[in-house]
Amino acid sequence: MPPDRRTLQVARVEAVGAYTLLVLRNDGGEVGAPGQFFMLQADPEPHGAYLPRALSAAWADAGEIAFLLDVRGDGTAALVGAAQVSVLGPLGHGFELHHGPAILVGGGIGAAILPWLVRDLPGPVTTLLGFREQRHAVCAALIDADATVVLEPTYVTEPLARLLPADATVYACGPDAMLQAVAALCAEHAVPCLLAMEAAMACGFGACYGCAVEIDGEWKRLCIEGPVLEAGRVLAGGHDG
Amino acid sequence: MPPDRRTLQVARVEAVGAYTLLVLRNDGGEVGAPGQFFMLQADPEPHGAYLPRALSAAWADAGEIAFLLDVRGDGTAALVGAAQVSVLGPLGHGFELHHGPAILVGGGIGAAILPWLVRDLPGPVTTLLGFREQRHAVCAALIDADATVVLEPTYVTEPLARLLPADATVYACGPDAMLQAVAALCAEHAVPCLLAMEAAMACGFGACYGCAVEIDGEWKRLCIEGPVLEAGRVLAGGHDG
Amino acid sequence: MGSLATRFCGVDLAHPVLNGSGTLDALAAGTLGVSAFVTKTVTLNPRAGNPPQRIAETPQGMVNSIGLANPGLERFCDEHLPRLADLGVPLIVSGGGWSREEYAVAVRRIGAHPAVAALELNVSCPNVDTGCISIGTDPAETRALLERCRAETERPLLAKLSPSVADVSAVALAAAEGGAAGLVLINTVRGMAIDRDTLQPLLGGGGGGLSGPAVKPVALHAIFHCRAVTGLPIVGVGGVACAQDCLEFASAGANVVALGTALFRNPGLVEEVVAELPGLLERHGVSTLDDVVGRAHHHQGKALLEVDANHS
Amino acid sequence: MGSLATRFCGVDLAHPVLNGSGTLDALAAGTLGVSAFVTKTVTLNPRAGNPPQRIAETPQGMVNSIGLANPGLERFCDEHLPRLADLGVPLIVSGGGWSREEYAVAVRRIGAHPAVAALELNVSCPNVDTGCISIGTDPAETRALLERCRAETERPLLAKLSPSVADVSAVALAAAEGGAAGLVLINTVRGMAIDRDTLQPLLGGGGGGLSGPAVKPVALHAIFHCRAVTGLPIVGVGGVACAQDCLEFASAGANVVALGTALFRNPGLVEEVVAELPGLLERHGVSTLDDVVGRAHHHQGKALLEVDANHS
Ligand SMILES: Cc1cc2nc3c(=O)[nH]c(=O)nc-3n(C[C@H](O)[C@H](O)[C@H](O)COP(=O)(O)OP(=O)(O)OC[C@H]3O[C@@H](n4cnc5c(N)ncnc54)[C@H](O)[C@@H]3O)c2cc1C
Ligand SMILES: Cc1cc2nc3c(=O)[nH]c(=O)nc-3n(C[C@H](O)[C@H](O)[C@H](O)COP(=O)(O)OP(=O)(O)OC[C@H]3O[C@@H](n4cnc5c(N)ncnc54)[C@H](O)[C@@H]3O)c2cc1C
Ligand SMILES: Cc1cc2nc3c(=O)[nH]c(=O)nc-3n(C[C@H](O)[C@H](O)[C@H](O)COP(=O)(O)O)c2cc1C
Ligand SMILES: Cc1cc2nc3c(=O)[nH]c(=O)nc-3n(C[C@H](O)[C@H](O)[C@H](O)COP(=O)(O)O)c2cc1C
Ligand code: FES
Ligand code: FES
Repeated sequence: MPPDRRTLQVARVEAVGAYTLLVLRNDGGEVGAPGQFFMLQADPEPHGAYLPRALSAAWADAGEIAFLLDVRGDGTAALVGAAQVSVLGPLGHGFELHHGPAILVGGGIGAAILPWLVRDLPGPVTTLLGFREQRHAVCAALIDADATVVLEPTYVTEPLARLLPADATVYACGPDAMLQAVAALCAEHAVPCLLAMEAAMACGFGACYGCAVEIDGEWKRLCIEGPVLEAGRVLAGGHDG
Repeated sequence: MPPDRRTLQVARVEAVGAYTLLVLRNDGGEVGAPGQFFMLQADPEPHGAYLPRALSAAWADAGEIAFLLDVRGDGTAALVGAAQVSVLGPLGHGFELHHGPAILVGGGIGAAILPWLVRDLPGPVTTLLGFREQRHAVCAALIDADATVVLEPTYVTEPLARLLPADATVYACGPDAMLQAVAALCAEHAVPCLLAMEAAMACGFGACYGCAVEIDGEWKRLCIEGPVLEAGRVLAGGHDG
Repeated sequence: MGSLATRFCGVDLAHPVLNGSGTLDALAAGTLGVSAFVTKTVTLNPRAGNPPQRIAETPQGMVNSIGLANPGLERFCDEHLPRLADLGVPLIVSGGGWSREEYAVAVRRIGAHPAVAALELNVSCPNVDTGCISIGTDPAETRALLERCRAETERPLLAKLSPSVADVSAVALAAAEGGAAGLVLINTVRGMAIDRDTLQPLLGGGGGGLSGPAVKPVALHAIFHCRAVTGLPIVGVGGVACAQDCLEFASAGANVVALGTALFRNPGLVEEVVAELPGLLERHGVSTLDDVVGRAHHHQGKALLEVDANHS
Repeated sequence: MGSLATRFCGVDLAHPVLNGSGTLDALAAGTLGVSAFVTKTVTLNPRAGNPPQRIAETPQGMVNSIGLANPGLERFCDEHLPRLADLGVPLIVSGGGWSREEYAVAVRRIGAHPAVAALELNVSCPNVDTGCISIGTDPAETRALLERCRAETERPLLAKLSPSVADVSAVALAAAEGGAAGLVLINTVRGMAIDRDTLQPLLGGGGGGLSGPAVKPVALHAIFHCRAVTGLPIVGVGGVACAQDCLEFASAGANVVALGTALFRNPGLVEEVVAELPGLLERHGVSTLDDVVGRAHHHQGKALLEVDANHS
């Protein structure tokens, strides 16, 4: 029940357009399933980043665990500069992989979570990706060579709206506003929809109650209930926090 | 009047027995005189060492500044692991170099300050060094090939007592108890004596009032009055703090 | 090598490392090796807690505005307590409230449960409007609260105090007079975080409580003074991050310590500290943490304590 | 690009970055570029200060027990003030004392000197036995002190407050009622350090005051609440370490900021911050720091402020 924590060596760090790929050598440790996440901290402890950072694996197996990072602040900067990283996880609930066709929707760094999903989904996959600029879209190649990619001011909900209704499950990850829009579209067409959400997290294993999100009409811990949730559980209320 | 602060590259780091030599490439910047000190901090800021560390130069010229370190805690550990170091100084008052013969007395890492003094003193030099164990004594070679070296349980005041009285100036650096003993011996024989002292320092340039030492019978700032002081200024009171 | 087993307010503990209230959900993550499990603060009525964002990182610490999210007394006793009773370690249940009567109801109900070893009265949460902390800033209120709750249970009552008062030792003394068996020091320090992009308050609750290594000096100060003034046994909490910290807290006056924020970074820390303690105690020439407790008070006769006591 | 020039309590400043009292000796090191120089606290009689060790490093901060070492009013006015008058920047002289009358004597004497732009009343030093901080923990005493001192000078009086009280905004309000022209927030937070080897109190004074980035959230909280309650102009101090911090402090309610502990690490920091500010302000879409002052109070109408005000 206590989450597993281990120190892994950094195998390689690569720029992927505006994002950075961080690949850790796995020691055969458990990796969980697509959509689960890990709490990462550079080791030795970096200056200026007291808490670990929540990151979903881009893909993972016994040999390596990969993360696609948007390096914004001290924590992620320390991670991509580290020789080894302390890793807690896998944590939370990942995607339930439905049989039949899948529509993947990724917005910005939310796309980080999709390569593993593409690899593991049993049925045919259609991938829709939206990015701010071309340099962010470079990572599309890691996900699906046939992906439909749109750039702002076009939103990824446009190609999605054209595909719906569909006999498919929608798997989405991206900024909150995008997820709400995707969930609303899917609800309208009664298409099953799973959302991978984000919240500020201190622990990742249910200890701090920091990651509250309105789920089933109440503030609940995203790290315990999610980060992947059926859209219906979060769409209802629409929190005003 | 404001102290000079610059970032210097680490030229080399070498083990010298139990101590570590840290040599910085100087950019031709001011280095001051033997006995002056610098406030050093690894750059980027290390985790676990918020304040810079006070260190006296072992030697310094336009090309390099060298420090001999007793790596005890996080600050010195970060310094010997850094690629570059932020350096504030030279600070404080160094040794006034008297003409005529000199007796140098160093205890433990206090010996760090002596190589530069040996190089710059105009007259003949006799060097007495005391260390805990042989591995600490290795640094004697950096100071004076002809130094008299004693190890505990022998104290360096023993060879000093045999030399006194003498027509010489005594320059001493080491733990407080040793300095007090040296000062007492010199006072007894009316031999001029300069002590390089230590105190916990936050700033090194008179801002914090943290480095209080009883000087002239009052708590005064060691970084402003010293760190090198005439023994008479500190012997008198004997503070009870 | 000595033993880590100890006794705190009549409760036998396998070792001196607990968790801070609200920093571990043992039902979600297990006990992580703590010698006694301290629950998140329970209030009479369920509380949703504050809106997000609830946490902010700060230099060597964090500010939280969780807002005492909890299922309320009823559901806690019916659903959580039976499962907590199966954890296999003594339970310390933390209670909070908005009036003496609310605390009293909770203490009676919780104290009656056979699995509960002790109760902690949280009079120090900075994340709720009135209640809790307004009691804990007033010595007279604190004394009255302890007296009222003492009447409701045989179990030892611990008072958890806030350092964000002018003189925490006065509040501690009042708690002692009211019948507290021990103290828990400290709760978080009042703080706030500003969003670096919008320059708006970052936390949904506006303000919050600061925890982590940043507050360690504040905790040591509170423990030292409350120990000096009350002599009560103390759970030391506030920035503890390693075995060395345990010794420093013990020397200041803590009999046992609790890990809080440090667990968020490393849930294995309890086990690491417990493994490291015996060797560290040996290096300090003692065999148990008890040998160190209060050592900072016995300096040069009593001179230092007196110097310092004047400062508050 | 906008201008950094501003006006604080009637004093014209070239930019909004000052030093904290007791964290810079301009006679030893120059002004380091501050727009106004704040002196170390002066007391009626000379004070030797506390015995060493006086400083201890802590996680992202330090604890000091300097103990208001200063030459006393007489020597300060005779020897220091004339030299400080030559620095070329407005002077803010900090005064402390053990009674209203002591403060009043100092204020009269110091306020009469033409080079003095404003006076800061330190009612918040944790490193002296009584006096100072015991006044500053009591709103009524604080009000009376300000009233008494207002009678002695035409110069603006600033009240420097301690965050180590249950409700700093109540003390701030009392200072405002007594005639304070502005506030200086915060002084150090009460803390303590234990020697890791001997496990004895590390500081000669026993306890001390915590400063540095560790206390930044505490400063933001105090500034936000005192601003909300008093509306007085504020010098924000407590862990400021970069230009971004200045914006966050301004948004919480500080009109200007002071660098303290951060100067110990980097005496060039004032100049660095002043150089960085214009660009940072531009990135936030404003041209002066004044444009940001109090922004955190104007969130979603007034909702957030009200939520938070309830917390104190
Ligand atoms: C389940 C989950 C999965 C995620 N997966 C990924 C992923 O695969 N790839 C990825 O790049 N990111 C991912 N994220 C987001 C990632 O955790 C954050 O981007 C990361 O924490 C940013 O760290 P940083 O050090 O770069 O930035 P920082 O912004 O320096 O660090 C974030 C910290 O700062 C605080 N903070 C955030 N915004 C502000 C603000 N405006 N003002 C003040 N403080 C602030 C936060 O509370 C947090 O403690 C995921 C998040 C979650 C919850
Ligand atoms: C003028 C001067 C010149 C010096 N020259 C040299 C030199 O040439 N070579 C050299 O090796 N050293 C020298 N020193 C000593 C050097 O500054 C200290 O040894 C150094 O600060 C130790 O740093 P550290 O990070 O290794 O150890 P740490 O002990 O981790 O760092 C010291 C810090 O810890 C605090 N501290 C110290 N002891 C304790 C304790 N028991 N418990 C808790 N906190 C504690 C101090 O306040 C300080 O902030 C000099 C000191 C001065 C004042
Ligand atoms: C996220 C979080 C939630 C907390 N919840 C509670 C609580 O419900 N009741 C309580 O008494 N203390 C609570 N605390 C305070 C901790 O128990 C502890 O006293 C404080 O965090 C200081 O210790 P630390 O620095 O080790 O975290 C909480 C602290 C944090 C960080
Ligand atoms: C070494 C030291 C000495 C100080 N002396 C004084 C003083 O004499 N008077 C005063 O009002 N504040 C004094 N302070 C408090 C600072 O002015 C400032 O309020 C506090 O340190 C918080 O700011 P900082 O975190 O930026 O240092 C002192 C602080 C330090 C660290
Ligand atoms: S991140 Fe701590 S409870 Fe979810
Ligand atoms: S070290 Fe700061 S005054 Fe001397």
